Amino acid sequence: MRLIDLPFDPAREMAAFNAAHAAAGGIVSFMGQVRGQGAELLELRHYAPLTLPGMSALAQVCAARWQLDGLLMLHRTGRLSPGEPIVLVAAAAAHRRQAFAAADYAMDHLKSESWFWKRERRAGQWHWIEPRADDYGGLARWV
Amino acid sequence: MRLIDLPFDPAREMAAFNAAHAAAGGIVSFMGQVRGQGAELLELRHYAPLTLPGMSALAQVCAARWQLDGLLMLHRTGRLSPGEPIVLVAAAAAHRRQAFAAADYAMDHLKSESWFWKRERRAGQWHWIEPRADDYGGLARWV
Amino acid sequence: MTARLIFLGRLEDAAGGAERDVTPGPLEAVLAALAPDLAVALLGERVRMALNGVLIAERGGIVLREGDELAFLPPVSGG
Amino acid sequence: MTARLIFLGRLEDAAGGAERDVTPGPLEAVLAALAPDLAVALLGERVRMALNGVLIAERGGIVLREGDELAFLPPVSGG
Repeated sequence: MRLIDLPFDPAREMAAFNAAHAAAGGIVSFMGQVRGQGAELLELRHYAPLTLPGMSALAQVCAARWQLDGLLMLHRTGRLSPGEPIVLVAAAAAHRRQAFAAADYAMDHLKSESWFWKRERRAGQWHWIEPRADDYGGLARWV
Repeated sequence: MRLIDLPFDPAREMAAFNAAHAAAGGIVSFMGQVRGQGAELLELRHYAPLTLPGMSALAQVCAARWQLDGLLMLHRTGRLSPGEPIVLVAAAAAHRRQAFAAADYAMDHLKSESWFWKRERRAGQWHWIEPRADDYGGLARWV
Repeated sequence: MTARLIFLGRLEDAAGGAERDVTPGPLEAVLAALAPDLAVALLGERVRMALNGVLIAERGGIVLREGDELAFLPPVSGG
Repeated sequence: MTARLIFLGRLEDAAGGAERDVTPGPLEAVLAALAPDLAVALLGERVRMALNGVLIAERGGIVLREGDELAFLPPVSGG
């Protein structure tokens, strides 16, 4: 579980995670990256006193809810260009269903409950991005 | 969509897939590998006249059912040692929910509808592996 | 003049090999020429058949011609 | 003798900066000393607060002491 303020290579992170969990039956990963759509830059701001404890709490919930061999959560902060990876979540488990559910759950909660604020620069102007309705819709699936 | 009879490197495959889909919002992957559990070797047999058309049909269903930027299905055949990757499925999509669903669906159907038979060698003896009940359970979710 | 039977999965053990050449003709006649245990295993409820790479929906009326390949497919155990 | 307010997300634009030092005291007094538009934005229904890194469940009765850090958190837009 890490926050990083420099670009990362998802394939290299996954190679390390796979190597650390060679005994797991299956590994599910999600990698989210900056979509182009006209924005020049995306900035991810966070509030450090809440962000890391929040991600730790989420990891603990995942570990308690599913039988996992390992869980990786990696989130970028700072300024990102289109195509750069923002987030990488990976779950290793003996059973495929558990790995899928844990990765899906972790992403739903990272998206809507973690302490990140995004703004994007279009034509030289910064605009804050409001949460989307379907971020909340995802959470309702887990109640 | 490929069947390969030699070991593959999932991280390298994912690096190539990620690079080919830099404009997708998210990429979900599942990697399944041989669990140890006392077996020395796993052998995956298939019937070529059915296997590849079956995987093609599954890929077409996924492409029709979800809005995907790309779909990767890679399946090993032949003899594998514990820890070796068996299967890699990856789905790239603008929307995370679509990528998760397509990868999950592809794995459920690869596991239970594709034409692979597995046997494992324990203490020098080969044993065929029967399908598990929960492989069928997975399919019921998609009806 | 031969046709070929293909045995997948555990049926390979029952047949003592992955394939066997047989004399063409109606499927009933082909099966009757095999060991009874093997014929019973091939006709198991969950065993499907593919004729020249095409899955068969109905078991009745199959006649093997010269060069035909009939595969017997037990339930798969997947990836 | 100062306490610090932290403005996240779009509240940073409303405040004209990411943080501001204020005179300690009851939250009502601290807010009253700000521009009215900013005070209204900070008290928005969906804005949460964290005092020294701990989320606050109730808004009533907050008194800022010297060295305290009070963060205003609008809805997040996630990863």
